[in-house]
Amino acid sequence: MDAINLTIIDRNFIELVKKESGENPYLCYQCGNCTAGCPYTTFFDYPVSQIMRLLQTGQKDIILNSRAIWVCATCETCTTRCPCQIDVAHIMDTLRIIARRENRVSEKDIKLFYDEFLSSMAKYGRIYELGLLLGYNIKSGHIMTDADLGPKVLTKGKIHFLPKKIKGRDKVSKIFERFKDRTRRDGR
Amino acid sequence: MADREYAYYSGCSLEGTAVEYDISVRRVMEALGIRLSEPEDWSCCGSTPAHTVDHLLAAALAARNLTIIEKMGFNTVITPCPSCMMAFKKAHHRMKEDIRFKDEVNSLLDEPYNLNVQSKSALQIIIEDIGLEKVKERVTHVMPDLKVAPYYGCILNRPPEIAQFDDPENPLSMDKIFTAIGVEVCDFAFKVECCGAAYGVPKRDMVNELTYKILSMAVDCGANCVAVACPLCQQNLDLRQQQVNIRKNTSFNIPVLYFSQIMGLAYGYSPEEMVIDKLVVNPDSLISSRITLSQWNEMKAREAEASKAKKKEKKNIEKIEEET
Amino acid sequence: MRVGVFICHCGNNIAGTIDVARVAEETRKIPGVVYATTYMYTCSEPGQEEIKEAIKREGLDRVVVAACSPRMHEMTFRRTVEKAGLNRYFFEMANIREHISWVGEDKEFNTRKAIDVVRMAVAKVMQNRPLFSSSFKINKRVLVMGGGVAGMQAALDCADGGLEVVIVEKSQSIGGMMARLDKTFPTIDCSICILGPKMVDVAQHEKIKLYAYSEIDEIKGYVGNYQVKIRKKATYVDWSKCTGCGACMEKCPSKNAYDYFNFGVAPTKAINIPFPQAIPKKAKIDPNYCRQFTKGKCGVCAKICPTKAIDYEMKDEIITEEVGAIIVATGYSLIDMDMLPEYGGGRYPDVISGIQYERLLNASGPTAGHIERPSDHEEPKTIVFVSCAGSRDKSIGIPYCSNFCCMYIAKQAILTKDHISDSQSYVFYMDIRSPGKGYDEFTRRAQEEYGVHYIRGRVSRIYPKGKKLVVRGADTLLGTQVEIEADLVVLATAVISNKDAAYMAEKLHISYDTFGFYVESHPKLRPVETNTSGVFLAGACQGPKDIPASVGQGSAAASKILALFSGETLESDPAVARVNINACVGCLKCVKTCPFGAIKEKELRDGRVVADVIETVCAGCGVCTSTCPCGAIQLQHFTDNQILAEVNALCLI
Amino acid sequence: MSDIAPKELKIVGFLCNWCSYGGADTAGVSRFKQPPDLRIIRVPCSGRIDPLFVVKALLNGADGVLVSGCHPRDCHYSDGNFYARRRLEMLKRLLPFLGIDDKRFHYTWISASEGQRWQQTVTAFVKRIHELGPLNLKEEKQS
Amino acid sequence: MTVEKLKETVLDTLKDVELVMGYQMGFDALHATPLFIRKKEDAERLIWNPLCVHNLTTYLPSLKKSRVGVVVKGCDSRTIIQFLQEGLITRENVTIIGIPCQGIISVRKVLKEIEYEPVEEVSFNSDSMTIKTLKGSKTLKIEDVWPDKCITCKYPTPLIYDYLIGEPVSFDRGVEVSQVIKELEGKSLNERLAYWQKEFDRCIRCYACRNACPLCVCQDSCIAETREPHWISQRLTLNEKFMFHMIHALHLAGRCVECGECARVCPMDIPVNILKKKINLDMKELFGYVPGVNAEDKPPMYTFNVDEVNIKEHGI
Repeated sequence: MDAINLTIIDRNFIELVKKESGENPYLCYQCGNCTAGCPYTTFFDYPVSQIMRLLQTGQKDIILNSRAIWVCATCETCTTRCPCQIDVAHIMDTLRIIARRENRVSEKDIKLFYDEFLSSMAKYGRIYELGLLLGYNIKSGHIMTDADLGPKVLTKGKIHFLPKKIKGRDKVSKIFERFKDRTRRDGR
Repeated sequence: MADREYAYYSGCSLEGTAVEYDISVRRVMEALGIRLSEPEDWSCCGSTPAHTVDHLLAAALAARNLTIIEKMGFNTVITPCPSCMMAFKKAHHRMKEDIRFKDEVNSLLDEPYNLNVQSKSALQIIIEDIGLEKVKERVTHVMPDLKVAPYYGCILNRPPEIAQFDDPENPLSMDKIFTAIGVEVCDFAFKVECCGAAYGVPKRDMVNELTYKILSMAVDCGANCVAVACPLCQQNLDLRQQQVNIRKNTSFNIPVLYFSQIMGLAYGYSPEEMVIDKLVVNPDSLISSRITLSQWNEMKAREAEASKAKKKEKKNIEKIEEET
Repeated sequence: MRVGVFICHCGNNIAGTIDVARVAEETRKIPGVVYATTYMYTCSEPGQEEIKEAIKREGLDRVVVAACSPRMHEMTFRRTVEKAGLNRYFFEMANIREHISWVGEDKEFNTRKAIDVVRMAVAKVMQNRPLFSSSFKINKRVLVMGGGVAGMQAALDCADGGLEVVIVEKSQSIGGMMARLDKTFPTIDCSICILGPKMVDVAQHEKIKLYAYSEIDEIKGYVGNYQVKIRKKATYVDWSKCTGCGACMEKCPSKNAYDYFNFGVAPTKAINIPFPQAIPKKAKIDPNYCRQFTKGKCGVCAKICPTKAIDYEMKDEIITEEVGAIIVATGYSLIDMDMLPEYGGGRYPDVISGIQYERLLNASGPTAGHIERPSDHEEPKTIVFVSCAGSRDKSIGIPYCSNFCCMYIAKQAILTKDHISDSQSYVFYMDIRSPGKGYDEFTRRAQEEYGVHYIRGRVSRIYPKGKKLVVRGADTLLGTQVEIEADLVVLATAVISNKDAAYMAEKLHISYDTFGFYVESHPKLRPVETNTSGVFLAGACQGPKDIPASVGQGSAAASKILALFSGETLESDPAVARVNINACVGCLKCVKTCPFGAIKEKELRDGRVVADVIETVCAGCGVCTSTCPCGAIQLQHFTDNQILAEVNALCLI
Repeated sequence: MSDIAPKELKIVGFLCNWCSYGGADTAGVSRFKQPPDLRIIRVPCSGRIDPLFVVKALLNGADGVLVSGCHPRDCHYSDGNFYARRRLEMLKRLLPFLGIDDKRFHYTWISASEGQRWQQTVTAFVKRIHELGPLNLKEEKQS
Repeated sequence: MTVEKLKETVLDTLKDVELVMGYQMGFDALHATPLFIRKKEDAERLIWNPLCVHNLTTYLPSLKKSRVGVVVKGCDSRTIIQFLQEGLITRENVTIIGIPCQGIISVRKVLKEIEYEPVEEVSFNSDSMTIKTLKGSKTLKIEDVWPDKCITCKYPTPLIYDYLIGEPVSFDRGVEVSQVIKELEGKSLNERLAYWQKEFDRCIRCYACRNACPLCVCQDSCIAETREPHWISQRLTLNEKFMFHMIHALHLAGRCVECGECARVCPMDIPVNILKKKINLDMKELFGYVPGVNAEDKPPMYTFNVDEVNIKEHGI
């Protein structure tokens, strides 16, 4: 890693995270408990405690480009065990939202899966599992994802071939639309 | 005859991959005198994906359902899927803590949510509202071969401030239920370890690594099956068990049942009624030894008799020895 | 009336955010004020000289100092004005530092507030009356609560200084926590070897009276004259007969009693003597386990006892002692391991606390000094120490540092290597806190000479895997998760106040903080005094502290009492309630509400009944004054008129 | 006087010497910033506070009155705050009947170590009084 | 007849005491006035009817050391109990002659009904009274001219007595909170403040309320008039009057037995009793305490519970 220049600390970024998450990253005293308990530490490029430290020093680019914030599954282990009572998982959540807003996505597959999930939701009101999987496979280019599971799932009749469309799906899509309007209005 | 009535939000998974969870929960609740009322035209809770977009959007998607339930006149909704439950609880919690956030969420909705609905897991309802006494009363069958590793998953009881139920590190609600229905529970250390959740699709390898650890621990602690309360956990442990075997060169063959299926079997429902056949790893060998409670009691009585007789005999021998 | 006002700059502390010159200027406009000035450091010697001179030069008869809190310097300035010939109560302080300059950011607002506060003080001082204290005789005996190392030191110092001392110890033997320790850091001195002689001194000192296995039931009175009710709890053994031979303990059939002294590392007998060096070395029955009590039959100890000391019918006994001062040295407790469910203490037998490990190391402990796992009695090879197990953890309400764990962990790790040469110890730590003399060198030795592996990071989970315990933590220096398969895990459990700390504080009328630790009079300058005169603190009841700090406080508290008792009498505080017999209608509502029973009914010569205050008993709370409907009983220095003057000075402008 | 700064309101604080006055000192020593409106009157014990002092202050022009003593069971004089609690609660319930918003009168318990709690209490109370605005019970001086 | 029985009892009592207090006719047919019986013949003037409104126990504390007898209604007997709670009288020194009461009249209400005409004659039937004036006569139901205290009365029969003249009666209209309080509580804060300011502004500081109050023990030492301590000045400003009434009300907190004498004697018709009644409602709610009912009770302001179940901490 290059030397990080700490002469100027990106206060704006820290304040933004503070505001959007409602959490104070300066409560963290770097004990490392979050890293110790996190089931995903091995898959992270930066362990959680380092994300917290990077946040304390306002390292916006490193954080938003990190894979860690996408790999986090919000399992809440860090939040539950943090001795400083920081909702670490919520901070990770917030960082992911900011990264998405700034179009910085280091884990394209995860984001794509989330996007497919939400578009399924916006479209039908509920999740159409088969459609979600197929859509993901096509768009990600990983055509064979979970193809091995196909027979199992299909023979067991666990998955529907057609989406369940709810009556109020326009109401659900309206929530998405209003949200988009609001975002546009706020100039994000 | 229903003692109580609750709203019941099954969620998308329970309509698809976890249909056996849905059916078994409904049947068990019925057996316990609980009537369930499904909100009309419910929509997806938003789950984790919505949380990656915006807190507001996530809360709104969840709150739409809470509004529907609120209008039905219920103040409690049973939410078997922990992901849906947490989406509801978080939306409710944040709206309650921050009135401005509440207003913003409601501005995205057709009809406002007024914070009158508590979402609870089926486990919480069973422990808090029904009580273990009743859980025990209803038992008709015993499964002496079952050794269960109770796996709660990561978000059923966490974070504790929001979950407001059971212990976040060593939850015991499932343990207590199993003990009450006469099923042996193993001391399972990975009760709350994360299974990889929704990453099954985009990050299969990662999930396989995590489930490998959980399955290993289950086998190590002497369990012959895993009990779960979450559709994602079930999928990752059961459906993907073969993937783990291939990746880690293991030969796990450990059935993963919903806790409600185990309860149903103890309540005398047939394996078909509990939709056991939807499970990928077949548990038949474990549940085929199921006997009725009266048979079990007879058996126990006979055993007690035998051991008493043995003791008596031993005493007699001692006596004779002493005399001689 | 000629009031002089002295406004202190306190360097920049006050003048930095208050325009003191303007305060003086505005003050001069207040009727009655004839002189107002500012001074850099009013509490300094020249500052006090300036006040004395101004009193003479300007003919002042009342003085107001606007400076820091009266809790800081009221006494200083009272003495100053007294030296200049004024009654010490013709003085008031306006707190413009703690309540204004340090908490307000806007200089304009602060200045206005300071002017108001000075005006209130002037209004009050103009209502002040001269008060004179009287002297009363004192009882020069000392009560020491707690027979740990701090209490013992305090008792010995008082007794060596010629005072009679009464020690009340809750448990069966004195010695406290230190008696349980194996060795002490950083010298590796044997703990009981250095404590033992002190314990013997306490037992043998002719001026010290020891009540072991006793508690304080009630404390009444005031400095110089306390009446203390002591409950000698039933031990079911007549200690005047018991020789401490231990025969009863040997023969007792009830073998599963909880061993409080050893923190439950192993069970003990229902009748026992906690450790070989116990003082007094007397047996006690635990009725929760004794078969005579639980089953109604046994009597083995009564049969075996050569001196016939066993008495199953024994009852608690209440004894009253009169003392003049009290030293509180009640020590500390440790959290239960089940407060940390992720570590599994209490669930997994091989996860133990630091104090339990201390007993495993100790030759007089249940394993005779052999380190073994509680689960299978095997010798552990891989030992993990977890520091801050509960300490510095806001999530469980313990945000503070427990002070000495870093050091005892280093000591225990070193001793582990001495006991088991092929062992490997690991220490998870967040920071190594070793500021004492020779302390840091000691923790370095653990790493450099004894090969103890220090890992910077917290432990997240401990879970069993076969016979081992997996300790999963982080090495934040590496930025990774780490796992250690341990044979034994030792948690440095957090230090907390005693369960009954708040209850005792209420009896003593002293303050305690959010965590139940007793609050000293001033954190820097009055570390062993409390706000209740006559009550002093020593040791960890005031906050976690190690042995030398506790001993130091014990001696300090003793020296405070020796100074307090240097004369035969003490001066009473004249700020007590006084009855205006002309106004008193004899309704005696004050008698009903006085918390101290300091008011009695008195019949005047004309047959009228009025209230009468016993001055030495009155503590000066003023509950009577706010009870009295006709304002006939007035707490001096806080009379209705004095408080009304302040209210009016603030509001009616 | 400064015209730019908003005018502070008149808030009287009655604090017991042993706990709350010490708590306010602790807040000062710790530099916990507080709004400037409060003026403190030191009394030995909350039990010394006659509810009539509060009434007097309000009638004389105070916009709010804050009373603070030792926590129940922690009174330096053992029982003073128990009496205070009854008297002040009685007053708190009477004020609205007289037409004075009881939000203008707050009584609480703060110990000498609770500097932060003192800061929070003062800040919140002053904010509340500002929300309520001046009380204006004081009469113009009559000749 | 009650009066005859009363006279008999009074004469009997007079053998043991220096003085018995009862009622006699006053300056006109609508007013009764206290009668101090020291001699046998004084007893001839004794009357008993709904005009006997005064609370004669007011005199008892000043006669603490003398042996006296006193005629009491149910409400008056509560004052005696309160005195006993507070140790203001000695029970052995007082002979209590109780009379069950069916309600008294409010002279003020009657005068209003007869439009303040001079009264020539008053006669009573079982539940009504007939008043003859120059303009003719008018019959009123006594219930309709009850003072407030009779409407909320729960204790028509004396709670403590040595002799009881007549049979015990009981009535309870089930009214806990008087109408004035209910109305005031329905108003906004500003309206309430305006109400009290208007009422208190009429006060002329004659102190009749205080002097009539049996529980105002201070009398000459009352802090409304002292300089030591100097709570209020003698100026006739609204706030000084307001403050006086606050002193009066707060000094009676948890002590007022609601005999209504303060309001009855007020020449300006200020409802001074209402504040104390309101405090009593709180005392009942907070401490379950009703003044003047049980001699063993402790007035709530002179005692405490370590844990006050009904006092919740207030947040800001």
